[in-house]
Amino acid sequence: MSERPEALRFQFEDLDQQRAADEFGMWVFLLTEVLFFGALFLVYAVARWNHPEAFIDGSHLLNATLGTVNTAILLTSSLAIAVADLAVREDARRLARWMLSATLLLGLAFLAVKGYEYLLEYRHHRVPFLDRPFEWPGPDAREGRLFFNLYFAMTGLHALHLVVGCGLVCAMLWLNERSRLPARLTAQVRAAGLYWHFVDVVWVFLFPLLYLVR
Amino acid sequence: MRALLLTFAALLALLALTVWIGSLELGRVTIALSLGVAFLKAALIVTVFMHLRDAGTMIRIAALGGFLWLGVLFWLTFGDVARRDAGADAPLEPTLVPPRDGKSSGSGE
Amino acid sequence: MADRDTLPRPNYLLDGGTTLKRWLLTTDHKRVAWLYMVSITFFFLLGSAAALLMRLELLTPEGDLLTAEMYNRMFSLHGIIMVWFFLVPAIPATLGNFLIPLMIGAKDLAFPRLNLLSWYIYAFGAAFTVWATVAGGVDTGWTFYTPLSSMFANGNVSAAILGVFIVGFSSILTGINFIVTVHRMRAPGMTWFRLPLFVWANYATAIIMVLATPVLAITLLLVFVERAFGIGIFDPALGGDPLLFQHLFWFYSHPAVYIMILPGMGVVSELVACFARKRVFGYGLMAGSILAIAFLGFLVWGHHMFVSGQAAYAGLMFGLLSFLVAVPSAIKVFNWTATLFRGSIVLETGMLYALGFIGLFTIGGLTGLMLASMAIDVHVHDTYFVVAHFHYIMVGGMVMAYLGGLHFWWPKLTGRLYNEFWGRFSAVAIFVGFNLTFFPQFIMGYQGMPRRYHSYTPEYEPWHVLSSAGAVLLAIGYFLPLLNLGWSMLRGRAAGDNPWGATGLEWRTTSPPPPHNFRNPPVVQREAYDYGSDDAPVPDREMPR
Amino acid sequence: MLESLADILGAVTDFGARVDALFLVMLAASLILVAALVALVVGFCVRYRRGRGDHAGPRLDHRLEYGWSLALLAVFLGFFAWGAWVYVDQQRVPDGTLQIRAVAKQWMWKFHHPGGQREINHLHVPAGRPVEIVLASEDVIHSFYVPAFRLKQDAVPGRYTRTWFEADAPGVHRLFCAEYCGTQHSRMRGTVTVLSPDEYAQWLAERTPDEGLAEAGARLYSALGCSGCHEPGSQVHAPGLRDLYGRPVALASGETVIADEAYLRDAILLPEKHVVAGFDPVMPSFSTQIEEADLMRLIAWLRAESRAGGNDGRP
Ligand code: HEA
Ligand code: HEA
Ligand code: HEC
Ligand code: CUA
Ligand SMILES: [Cu+2]
Repeated sequence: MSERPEALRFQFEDLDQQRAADEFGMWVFLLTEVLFFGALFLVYAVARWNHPEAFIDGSHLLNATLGTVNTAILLTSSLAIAVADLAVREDARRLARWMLSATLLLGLAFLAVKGYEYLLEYRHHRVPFLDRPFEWPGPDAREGRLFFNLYFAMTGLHALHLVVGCGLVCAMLWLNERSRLPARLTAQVRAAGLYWHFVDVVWVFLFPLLYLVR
Repeated sequence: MRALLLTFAALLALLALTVWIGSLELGRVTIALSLGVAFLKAALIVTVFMHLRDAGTMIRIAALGGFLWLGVLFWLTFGDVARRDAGADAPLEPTLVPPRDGKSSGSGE
Repeated sequence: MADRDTLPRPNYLLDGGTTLKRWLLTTDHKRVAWLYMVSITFFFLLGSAAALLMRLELLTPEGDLLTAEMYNRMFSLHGIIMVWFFLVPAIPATLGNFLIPLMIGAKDLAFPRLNLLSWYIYAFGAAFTVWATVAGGVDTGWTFYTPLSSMFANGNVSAAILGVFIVGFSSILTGINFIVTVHRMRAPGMTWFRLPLFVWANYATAIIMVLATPVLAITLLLVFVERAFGIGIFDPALGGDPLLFQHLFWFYSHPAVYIMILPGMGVVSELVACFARKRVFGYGLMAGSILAIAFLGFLVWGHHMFVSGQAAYAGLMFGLLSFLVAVPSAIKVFNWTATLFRGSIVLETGMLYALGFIGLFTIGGLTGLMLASMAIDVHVHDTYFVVAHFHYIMVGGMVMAYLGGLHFWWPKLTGRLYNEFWGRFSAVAIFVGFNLTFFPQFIMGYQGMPRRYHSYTPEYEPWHVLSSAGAVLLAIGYFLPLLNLGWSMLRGRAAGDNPWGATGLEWRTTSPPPPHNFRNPPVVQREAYDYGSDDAPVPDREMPR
Repeated sequence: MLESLADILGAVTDFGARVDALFLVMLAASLILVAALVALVVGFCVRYRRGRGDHAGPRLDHRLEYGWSLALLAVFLGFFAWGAWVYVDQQRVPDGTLQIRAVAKQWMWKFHHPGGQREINHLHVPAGRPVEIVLASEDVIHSFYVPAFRLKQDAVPGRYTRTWFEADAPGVHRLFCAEYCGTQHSRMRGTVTVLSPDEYAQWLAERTPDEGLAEAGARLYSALGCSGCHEPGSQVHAPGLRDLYGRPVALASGETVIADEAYLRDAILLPEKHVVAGFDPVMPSFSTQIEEADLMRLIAWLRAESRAGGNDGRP
């Protein structure tokens, strides 16, 4: 193999073993993330089961257009990082740089839109946990609070993951310039990509459940 | 590269589909359909973008295992939530003197 | 071995830096195991001190020693510490960390730095929680039931929840590390069905950690935001469901009780095989039962909720599944017994602990079945019957197994031998003290003594007095191994590579092992527990009768 | 037969007797298993001690193990079925019950009889007739537990739960709160007095209004903010009131007085008059806020409370 031996950590016998271990480890980590978010979805499902009307009313109050735009942004960012992964693999560092930057920008754009939505929520008095009046057009104002609490908890946690993802992509950009160990870089970008796609998958479920199921 | 672009196109198409389904406002049916579309989208991302199609058995098990376990969590929790005594819902603010409706007066008196 | 007191070189204790800094920045799994061992011992003492205070308070029916609030803080502190900071990491993070790479013939875990990181996360989270409980106190019990924990309890609940949340990630990282290690790092020839049962047990434990802990994490996070920011999620006043919290909590915490027993079962399998000099009876079935327990363990959580107002339908399913999980447990007990049959048995310290485990685990398990028989649980739920049940399994079972394993592998950990007489003496003392402490709790539990009671009605007093007396004996018992093992580190004789004549790769390297475990990479040609063959290792010291 | 065997444990309901019977049978089965296990382990350890040299011979047959496991599974399923049968019977509330409402709150039980009679912590019910308890909670989860009935049911905020029992004979039994509910969880206890049907009718008829007053007093106690200072765990250092009535109180002035109605009245309206030893005189006067009737209610509650749960050991 042409890889430099420095890329091999002491506990492994060869690079194949190392690569397999790294990738498997990343997937097991994502498995824990699936359960982490999954339980949150269960909380949503139970609340919705108990109060279907309030949740339908609630989803009407969200801005589905912004949500759709955001979904498109995130899907595009996923494409960008997938291309970056390919580029790094072929050692096309310039393309990789462009694609990683695109990913980062799209991620930030998503966060900006999300922030704008939060601002709208705030202006319309739909942030139940702040010390200001909560306004709800329908009959079930209490359950409405529950809906918005869940909305903020779920999207907030997702946004937090996205922030971490952006940090990772920044790190990848830096490594892409500096790294002298292509084998290592490929593995790192692969791992960052897996994480990014996972965060995307979470949103793919969040979006219809919060904005669309009316 | 082609695979990536095709997948991306499919994802956008599915996004359009799900928005359209949502706009129909079909109640329960919407949930089922939207979730179906979401699973399709997730499957595309996972198999193509995340390279699950080239991955080994253990990685596939890890990827599916999470969903399987969530299935267990949902199944057994709803075994309770969906089957609770329907009459058990109390007014949200239990009053000091619970309402004296038909249920509460002693049927034996 | 030239001198009977010098240890072979190089070894991981002396080579690789002996300064505190080198220990705190180590990535050697054997040293990380020590970091964990020291910290869990500290937490065990802290949790025990709380238990001792509780037992003193319960000597009399009136609440005279502690105020009600103090008492409630004590059992919360006790439960939180004992479960998350002591028993969950007890065997996996210490013996497991040390032994898994050795047993499968690897140089280290797959991710050594991650391993050190999980210790730091653990230490930070645990210290944070202890700070929270000292500054302000937590009086929710270890179960954090809402809405008590989210809206009513006073004190530093948010911080404690955050601390447990943090420690959860340490568990998750350890789990990931073990899973990948067992899959990817096995030495040539070490096939799945040649793995020692201890590795199987820790592998299954790791799977549970990875699948269950995230659910606890998110659940605690939700309680935290509800309490700290008023983002009501379980709040009944908003139409939230307090029972949903219980489902999520027990979805973690029942599997977690298997996190707290499977590694012990693994230890006992090793000890019984070695000290009976026989291959474990029904190896395949033993490995299978471990996996079956891990899997079925995920399906029974609702047996903690039989009187909570959960639907009867769900209760029936959970009850039935709870009985199913008992079958693989019973198979294990049976197979340990069958391993003894026609063995060549010595009652070394480790073996005494192992036998104690078998008996006490069986009692705890059978009373678990009574609890799972729904009608009985209606009566004894939240009484001392439950308290006795889980102490039989967790203290009588897992702590015994931990101590047994610690004695068994002590020569490997330190290269030295402890005093055998005091070893056995303390095993017996702990066994007696344990039963005196917890058996009376079954009786008063069935008579209706509720748990988490600071003061109680006088008819239960005699049983409480017995129980408190036992706790004092138990306290003395627990100090003996501490002294004996501590003494051996200073004065013990050098142990030699394989003092018990055990099979297993860990005994094929020196005691203590060199930094990267093996001088020559091992190649495995035999199945585990190959005690029957002619060239099986023999004890290199005289065994007592 | 089994039920009469169970009598030694003293359950006083049919459900309780069935629980005891199941328990005793499982206990016997467990004892047999444990005895067998101990016999085998000890026996093997003695017989096959190292150095005795008789450990050669054929191994155990694995078919034995499968047979044994299946047999055990069958026994386990039998126990499950038995327990589930008793449990399901108990879940089904029969027709024609006497329905009593119980409202749990930190840290007391309030019972409402169908005729409007109310009581706190001490429940009176007739024997020989199914009594249904409908449970609600005002704050956290509590649990209604009567050991002599082998009966327990959580009270969950935001919904009703229900349970029922039919007591065989008159008697007084303990009532506990079994779900941990905060600081005074262990004090949230009382009694269930089973009366003969005649006595019960009489008891209903001669209910003094005292308890009704106390009930309202309890509400005032939190509504007026007394609980904010006087409950254990509050930020203010103020004396506990729950077992105050009738006790001697040491005052800052050095005197000792008995906490009777007059003293309590003064303490509430003119707190500076008698300051309790060891406390700062920070309690505000309530003379402008409390009407006479409410004062009566408060004092009635203080009295009821001291009689009820306060004193250890006396049911
Ligand atoms: C390590 C910890 C551990 C383990 C392993 C178990 C194991 C089991 N537990 Fe336990 N349990 C706890 C820890 C544990 N538990 C804790 C901490 C609580 C309280 C939590 C709280 O509320 O704070 C609890 C509470 C608890 C409850 C709820 C009680 C209540 O609150 O009302 C129930 C109810 O079903 C239960 C059941 C069981 C069962 C069926 C098993 C089974 O897995 C047991 C299976 C084992 C056997 C059945 C023994 C097999 C042996 C034989 C059959 C003998 C064979 C004989 C020969 C060979 C001769 N447990
Ligand atoms: C690993 C788990 C574990 C362990 C080892 C123990 C060990 C012990 N436990 Fe614990 N216990 C739990 C887990 C555990 N417990 C849990 C989960 C709960 C439920 C909590 C809840 O309800 O939320 C509980 C609850 C619980 C209760 C019920 C409280 C109540 O409901 O009101 C009691 C009462 O007797 C008790 C007693 C004991 C005793 C006597 C020991 C003994 O084994 C301890 C004996 C040892 C000693 C006494 C050593 C003394 C040491 C010192 C004095 C050290 C000095 C100090 C320093 C040097 C720092 N425990
Ligand atoms: C701001 C806090 C505060 C509030 C509110 C308050 N108290 Fe007090 N109370 C105290 C303090 C402090 C004392 C002890 C000093 C004293 O005797 O004045 C006390 C003493 C008492 C005593 C005498 C106690 C004894 O042990 O002899 C009674 C009775 C009493 N309060 C009743 C009430 C009632 C009834 C209310 C509500 C209507 C109330 N208090 C509201 C702080 C308060
Ligand atoms: Cu109410 Cu405990
Ligand atoms: Cu359990």
